[in-house]
Amino acid sequence: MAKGKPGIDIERCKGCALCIEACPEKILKMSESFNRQGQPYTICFEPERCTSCMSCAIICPDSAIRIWRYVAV
Amino acid sequence: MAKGKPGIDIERCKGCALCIEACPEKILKMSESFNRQGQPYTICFEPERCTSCMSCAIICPDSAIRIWRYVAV
Amino acid sequence: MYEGIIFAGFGGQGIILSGKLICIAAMREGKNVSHIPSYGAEMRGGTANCSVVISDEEIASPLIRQPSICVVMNKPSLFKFEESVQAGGLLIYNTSLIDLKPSRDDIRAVPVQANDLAQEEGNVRSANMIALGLLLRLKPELAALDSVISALDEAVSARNRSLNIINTKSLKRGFSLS
Amino acid sequence: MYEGIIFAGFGGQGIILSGKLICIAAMREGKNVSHIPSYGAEMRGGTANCSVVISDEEIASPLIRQPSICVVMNKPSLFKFEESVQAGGLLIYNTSLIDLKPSRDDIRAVPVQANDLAQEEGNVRSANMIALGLLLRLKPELAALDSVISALDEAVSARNRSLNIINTKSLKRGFSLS
Amino acid sequence: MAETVLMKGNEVIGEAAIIAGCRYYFAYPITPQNEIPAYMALRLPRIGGTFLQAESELAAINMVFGASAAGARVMTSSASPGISLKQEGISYLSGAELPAVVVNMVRGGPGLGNIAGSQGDYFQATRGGGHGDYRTIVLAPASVQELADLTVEAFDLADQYRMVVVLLGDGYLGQMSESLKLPEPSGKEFDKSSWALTGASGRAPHIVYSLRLSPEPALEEVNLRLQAKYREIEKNEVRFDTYRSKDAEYLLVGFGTSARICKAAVNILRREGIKAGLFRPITLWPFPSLAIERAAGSIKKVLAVEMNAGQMLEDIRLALWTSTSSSRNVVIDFCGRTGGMIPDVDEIVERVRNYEK
Amino acid sequence: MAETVLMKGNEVIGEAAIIAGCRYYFAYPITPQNEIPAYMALRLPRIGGTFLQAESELAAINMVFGASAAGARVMTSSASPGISLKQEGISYLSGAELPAVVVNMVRGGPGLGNIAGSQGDYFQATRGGGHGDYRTIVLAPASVQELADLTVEAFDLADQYRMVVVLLGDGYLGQMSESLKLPEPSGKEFDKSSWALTGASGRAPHIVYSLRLSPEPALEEVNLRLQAKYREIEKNEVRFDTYRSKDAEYLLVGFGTSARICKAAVNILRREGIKAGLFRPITLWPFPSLAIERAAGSIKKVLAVEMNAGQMLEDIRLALWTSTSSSRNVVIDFCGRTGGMIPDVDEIVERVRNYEK
Amino acid sequence: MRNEDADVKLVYSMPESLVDRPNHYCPGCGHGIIHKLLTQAIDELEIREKTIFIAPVGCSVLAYFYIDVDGCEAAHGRAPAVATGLKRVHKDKVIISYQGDGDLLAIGTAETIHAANRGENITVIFVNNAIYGMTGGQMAPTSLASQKTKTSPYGRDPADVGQPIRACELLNTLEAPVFIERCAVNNVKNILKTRKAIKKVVQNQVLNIGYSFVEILSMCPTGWGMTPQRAVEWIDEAMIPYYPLGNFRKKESDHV
Amino acid sequence: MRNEDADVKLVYSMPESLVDRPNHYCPGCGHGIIHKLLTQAIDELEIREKTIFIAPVGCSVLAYFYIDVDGCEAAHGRAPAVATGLKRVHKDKVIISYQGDGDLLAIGTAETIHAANRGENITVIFVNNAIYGMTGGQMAPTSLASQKTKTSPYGRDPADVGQPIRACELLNTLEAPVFIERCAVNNVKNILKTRKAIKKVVQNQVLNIGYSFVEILSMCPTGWGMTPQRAVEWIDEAMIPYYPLGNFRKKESDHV
Ligand SMILES: Cc1ncc(C[n+]2csc(CCOP(=O)(O)OP(=O)(O)O)c2C)c(N)n1
Ligand SMILES: Cc1ncc(C[n+]2csc(CCOP(=O)(O)OP(=O)(O)O)c2C)c(N)n1
Ligand code: SF4
Ligand code: SF4
Ligand code: SF4
Ligand code: SF4
Ligand code: SF4
Ligand code: SF4
Ligand SMILES: [Mg+2]
Ligand SMILES: [Mg+2]
Repeated sequence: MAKGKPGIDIERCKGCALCIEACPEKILKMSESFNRQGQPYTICFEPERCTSCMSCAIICPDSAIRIWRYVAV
Repeated sequence: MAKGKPGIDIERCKGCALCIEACPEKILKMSESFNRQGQPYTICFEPERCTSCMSCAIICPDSAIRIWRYVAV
Repeated sequence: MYEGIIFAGFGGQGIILSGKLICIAAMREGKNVSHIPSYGAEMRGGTANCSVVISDEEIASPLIRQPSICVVMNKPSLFKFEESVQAGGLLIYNTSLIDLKPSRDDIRAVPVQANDLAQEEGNVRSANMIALGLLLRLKPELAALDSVISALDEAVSARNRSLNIINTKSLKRGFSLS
Repeated sequence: MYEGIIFAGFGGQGIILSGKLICIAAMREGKNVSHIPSYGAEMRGGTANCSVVISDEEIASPLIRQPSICVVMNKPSLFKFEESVQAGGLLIYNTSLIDLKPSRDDIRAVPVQANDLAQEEGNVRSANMIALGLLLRLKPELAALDSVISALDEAVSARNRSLNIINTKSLKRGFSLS
Repeated sequence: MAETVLMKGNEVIGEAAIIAGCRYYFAYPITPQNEIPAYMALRLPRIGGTFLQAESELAAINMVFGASAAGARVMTSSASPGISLKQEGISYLSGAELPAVVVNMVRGGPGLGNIAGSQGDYFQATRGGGHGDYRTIVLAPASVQELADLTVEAFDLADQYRMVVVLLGDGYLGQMSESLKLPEPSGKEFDKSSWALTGASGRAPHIVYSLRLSPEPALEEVNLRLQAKYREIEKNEVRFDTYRSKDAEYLLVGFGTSARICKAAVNILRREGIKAGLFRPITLWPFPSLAIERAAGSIKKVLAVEMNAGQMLEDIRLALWTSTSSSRNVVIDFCGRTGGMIPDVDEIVERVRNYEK
Repeated sequence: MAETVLMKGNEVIGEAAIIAGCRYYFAYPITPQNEIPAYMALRLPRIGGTFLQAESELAAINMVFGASAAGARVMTSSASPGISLKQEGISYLSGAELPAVVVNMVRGGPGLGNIAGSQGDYFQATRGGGHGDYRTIVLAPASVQELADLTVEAFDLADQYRMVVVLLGDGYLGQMSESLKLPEPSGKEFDKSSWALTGASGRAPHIVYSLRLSPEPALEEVNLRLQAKYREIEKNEVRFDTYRSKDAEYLLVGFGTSARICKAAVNILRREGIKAGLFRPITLWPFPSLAIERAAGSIKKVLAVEMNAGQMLEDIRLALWTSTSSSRNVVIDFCGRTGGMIPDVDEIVERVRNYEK
Repeated sequence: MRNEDADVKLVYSMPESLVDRPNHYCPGCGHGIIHKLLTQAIDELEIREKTIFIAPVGCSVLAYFYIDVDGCEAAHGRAPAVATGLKRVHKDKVIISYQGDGDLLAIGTAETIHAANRGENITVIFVNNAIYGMTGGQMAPTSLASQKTKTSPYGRDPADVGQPIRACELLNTLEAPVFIERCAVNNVKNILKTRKAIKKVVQNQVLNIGYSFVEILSMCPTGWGMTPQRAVEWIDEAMIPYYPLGNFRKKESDHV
Repeated sequence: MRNEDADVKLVYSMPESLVDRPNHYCPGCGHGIIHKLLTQAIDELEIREKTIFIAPVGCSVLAYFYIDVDGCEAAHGRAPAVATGLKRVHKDKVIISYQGDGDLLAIGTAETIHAANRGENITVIFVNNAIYGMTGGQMAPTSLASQKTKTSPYGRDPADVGQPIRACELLNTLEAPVFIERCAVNNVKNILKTRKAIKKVVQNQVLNIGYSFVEILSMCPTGWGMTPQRAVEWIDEAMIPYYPLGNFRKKESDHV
């Protein structure tokens, strides 16, 4: 059950892949297409497994990731 | 009995009196007259007591003192 | 002959290399050449371009305001340089990364799927060679294909020289287009 | 009135102070004054001198090539400045430290046993005041003795102000010579 | 009215800066201007100001940069070698359009040279010893009184035009004591709130910088603005003095200490009936080109007198040799001494006497 | 005969220095000349030379001082802000009469400015940005070939006159690649045994210094010697180039990259039948004043073209407006771009076309 | 699986004081991470309106465009002197000097040491990426032994040019600094520690405690000629062994 | 009483490499003593003909006139850079950089640290007299807390300008230096120790061992406003407690 999800701004992303390494769940990977700056970017391929641990966001040098957490209402 | 003697170049001497302090035998003192630079200078008033320890010469910033030692022939 | 050529694209697309290669080749063939990379206002990660002049005469100014030839490898470069091409000039543009057509009709605009073809030849990084090969085909007076190929080893740094086999293939592939 | 005065001696003889004192006194009396110490080529432990101009008119140049008055407190200063004194000028020289006579006969040379007299007044360091007192006596138009005495507290640094009693005495003593 | 006091030139600079409201002073010692830091060290802490002996001239000029960016009136002082070290910083101040007063009590050069007074840094001060197309206003006092007055004025000019003002003295001026009346503060106020760094509270951030990377013409725009400002200053801020120049046939031109010597020479020459006069630039940049051209109208010969190998001489030539100049038949002679030597009154007089022959 | 090669300007400077026998190079990185240190770092260690990245430009110029005092051929390079930092050192080298080659690949200023090519440091280079009355020979190459040739020559001139030679390029020249033939060493030899520091073995000690405290005129004597040397250089070492100037009515004057633009403009104008020509100073100091005056004989109008706000312009004025000049009716126009911008060929052409009207 | 009954809360986003504009740094560059940490600290301490940020000459030369506070440029190496000038005027403002290794430890050595020695009440953030990033990868005073750079193409030779300089250890010989720590931003754990240290060095100034210094080992994939992934490893493998992480000094003020 | 049968032997006289000309130093100035010690070392090591001496800008600016070897000037603070240039050209010569505290620790901080860090094979003689002597007595980086100088007329205030900097301790954080010692010349015992240290720092270079540094606490009676006698006492009472004498580093080369 997903605890949260990363929100990736693909136009900000520069494709450094630091977030991919940092994600403990290994649910991020590089896109095959390019963004407007001509860079590949990170995508989350299994958002359900996201624990909203924020690791990816913390390491992102380009502030391209926000983290959302699901909280019971 | 004198073991040696200081040779003071009174024209080089600037009258700082460091040698006077340094002499363990306390046989140096400041002149009352002035040298050509208008400075008082060191004189040795009891050369007989000189041990040729070289202290005065070692500390003299102006290399104004040489030390002679008497050696048996 | 006097041609003012601008090669333009991303940093990393081998833009400067294209310019150097054609300069060396043309120089070996006895022409006067000059090459000047843009390095001015741009910061890291920006676009790259270089100005190449190839001329039978001594080159007065190495700077080019209105290129007679322009090779653009990405979209920002198309935006930046299309306007400046001389009327009647040549514009080669990389349709692998440019999804629109040049708007001018007073120039000759030649599309080339440089990245895709380069990929086919073995490495997308040789896209610049595809475009350069095509240029040599369209403007044979600049330099002979062989001259450019033999310039490869001189111009490419030791570290990247292993790529020259693919570079050569790509140059030929580009040259074979029409 | 226009007088160009040079005070000269060892560093430590209060040469600069003499100059400052007479400047302040003359200024208070409404004259134009300038004072400039030599600081140029000399290194530590060398001679000191200063140039003082006292004038009824605005002072064009504060520099003095040919002083009308020269006060020399030691031998090197005599050697250095005797030549430059204007014909008809005044030379005061400190015989406590100068064991020869000035050689020129076209100037007025006045000896003063400044160190000895200062010693008598209580401190050899006020030798400069002896000489200055004498100068005021010989050239009363420069400034009044009283003006100089009242300038003492202004010109002497706090640290040395205790000496001013002896300085005053010495000025008077110098002024009383003839 | 202020009392007449006897003060040493260097100390007067310090006191006048304080009068002008300068409370920040950063410098590194160097002869012949050490009385300035000593004076500021004594005075500033007592009036809530900051005296800080920097670790070097470089540090000093960059502390000035910081304090000026903060909106303060700030000064530094040095002498020739130390001023050379400040050139990068002066260029940065100029590029960032920050006001600052830089005092140079010039000494004999080049290199370590000596500590006597000199005017050998004229080119450096007027042509920008640092990199790029900037100018500094250069004020050249010739008396202790003027040192005081121009120091106060320097701060106003710096703030008004947001630029560096150089007070170009020489060793002699700094060591010299003369009677003077200390000036009053000008009372002028300058609003720095649109650019000074005070914390972005209730407004958009201010940024003080000289880097202009993109778009491409950004740096050129700065330069055009600077050049326009310089043209304005050339129009409005020229200062000079003349002495018996109205009917003069021979015009001596000198600034600072040299001008004093010239004045003495003029007096002597006039006594001999020779029509000599003095033109004394007070602003070395902007150079009083028009004024000197006008002054040179009836002149037969101009003699530039400097304590250098002939630097202001170029500005005189540029002024008198303009292609539209009516005065271009004027011959310009030069008399200079270098290495801390002072031109000789007699030599100047003799030179001019010879013009008569 | 040397082969024709394609090389980048900055690398050519390095290679030419090595050809000239330079084995010591001290510098601090700065754009747009970083290819010089990179090249030297690669080459010098392999041929027994020393490449040392200094901790700053100040350290670099003083390492140059040491190596030069030791008798070696030595070079440093930088760009505008870094050159400002070297001004004290250059003044010291000049005062001590030490030979050295200083390369300035000028960038846009003032301040941090940008990294595009500029000619904004002309005043600094030709008037001495440092303190005191010194001059440096200033060479202004306009092509990669000339970069090579003048670099070799710079070392000879430095040794011959025992002084600093500045190679004044600009960012564009350094980044540009052109074909060239690498020069041969000149073969000239200079005996430094009378002054270089090599240990006082069998001779009296040598002392390399610029301090001249006493006797009083010691420093002036140095200055007089320097000035005499400068006059000699003004007589013997002027270099310039002309292009289609013989019958020209309009004379463009430019150096370095600007001169290349001018040349293109001349070609266009001539094609239109307009008699334009180019005068290109190669030595900026000594400035080819006489040559330009001569060249301006039949000229109607001179157009100075610079990548600055008009600095060489002053030298042109000084040259053409001399009071004895026959050419003083020549109007001198100016076309300059600042902040790393390059004057436009079309703009120049247009300007000259308008002269015809 | 998405819980449809849950609410969504934003738990991580851009700090308020970080300007929402793409930065010019290369992919994987540590500067971007450090900017984030600094702006987080500014937000948390609520000092955006009284902070003056000094950008050095180096890749971070434009950092004032990313940090939403009053900003100032400093000539290469002179940021501590500029900071001194600013702080002496504005004793109540928070002056932050952000510097690279070339800037702080080569050309700016004297300014660095003297500002620290005076105990200027400023914050110094030292980004040690063992290279001159901005000028294209020359040897820095902190480049490691045998590291290849544009100006040490055969690898840095300590016998010729010395060992890399350790800033924290050097400054730790001085009396005045109140806080000296070395951190890294090559992984999340280290980033979180760096975040604390940055907050501390800023807070110290707010509390008037004194000169506070943090050194941050930071990736320069471009200058090192490595992928960002390799770069983070290289910090662990090569840099940290020579530049040990940890606190060197921590003086607390009496009134804290 | 003089023994008439004895011969007279000169046991102490001016070193041969010391030029027989009166120096310009003030009475009681430490520079003169240090010049003697240095020239003694040059004599003993027989290197007069291969020594190049660098005088700094400071009271010892003319020292090259007193030491009978090839001499060189350096701009204020830049002696280590000049030494580097000289040494890189003449690897077989002995390069001696003689510097004051303003020169070495203020304006020249960067050059000092970097030459030391590179391990330039040079000798640095550092004369710490806690004052700017030449310029008339301004505060030096080594002036003591509450010491009154021309630019600290109310006494050096460490809270404002920091504590005096200790050069030996600072350099001791660097890897390359092979010898670092602090001595004094305020009495005969200390002078004899200084003599040994000076010989050592010169000898190290002759033997190619590496960067060697000696700091010498030295009297400046003029700058301190004291008699020479008071000055020697002040070194014991005030300076040595803050600047402890002793060796900080002594690496011996393998081949010695
Ligand atoms: C006086 C001066 N010298 C040199 C330069 C060129 N320069 C710009 S940034 C830089 C070094 C950058 O390295 P660093 O400080 O480590 O910052 P980084 O780019 O690695 O973050 C240099 C040498 C300059 N701008 N000014
Ligand atoms: C660039 C520069 N700045 C300042 C000076 C002035 N100056 C000469 S010597 C000196 C300091 C002398 O102090 P120190 O190095 O301690 O030597 P000391 O005289 O005490 O032996 C200074 C600041 C200078 N000559 N050059
Ligand atoms: S928040 Fe954590 S789990 Fe979710 S994508 Fe990011 S790193 Fe992976
Ligand atoms: S860390 Fe940021 S910039 Fe890098 S790949 Fe991930 S989202 Fe993109
Ligand atoms: S040698 Fe010794 S005993 Fe003799 S005078 Fe000198 S100090 Fe005194
Ligand atoms: S130590 Fe030397 S200079 Fe001083 S008083 Fe003695 S002899 Fe004279
Ligand atoms: S060069 Fe290095 S420090 Fe500079 S932006 Fe790129 S990765 Fe960052
Ligand atoms: S001022 Fe001090 S250091 Fe200089 S000579 Fe005099 S006593 Fe020696
Ligand atoms: Mg770095
Ligand atoms: Mg000292």
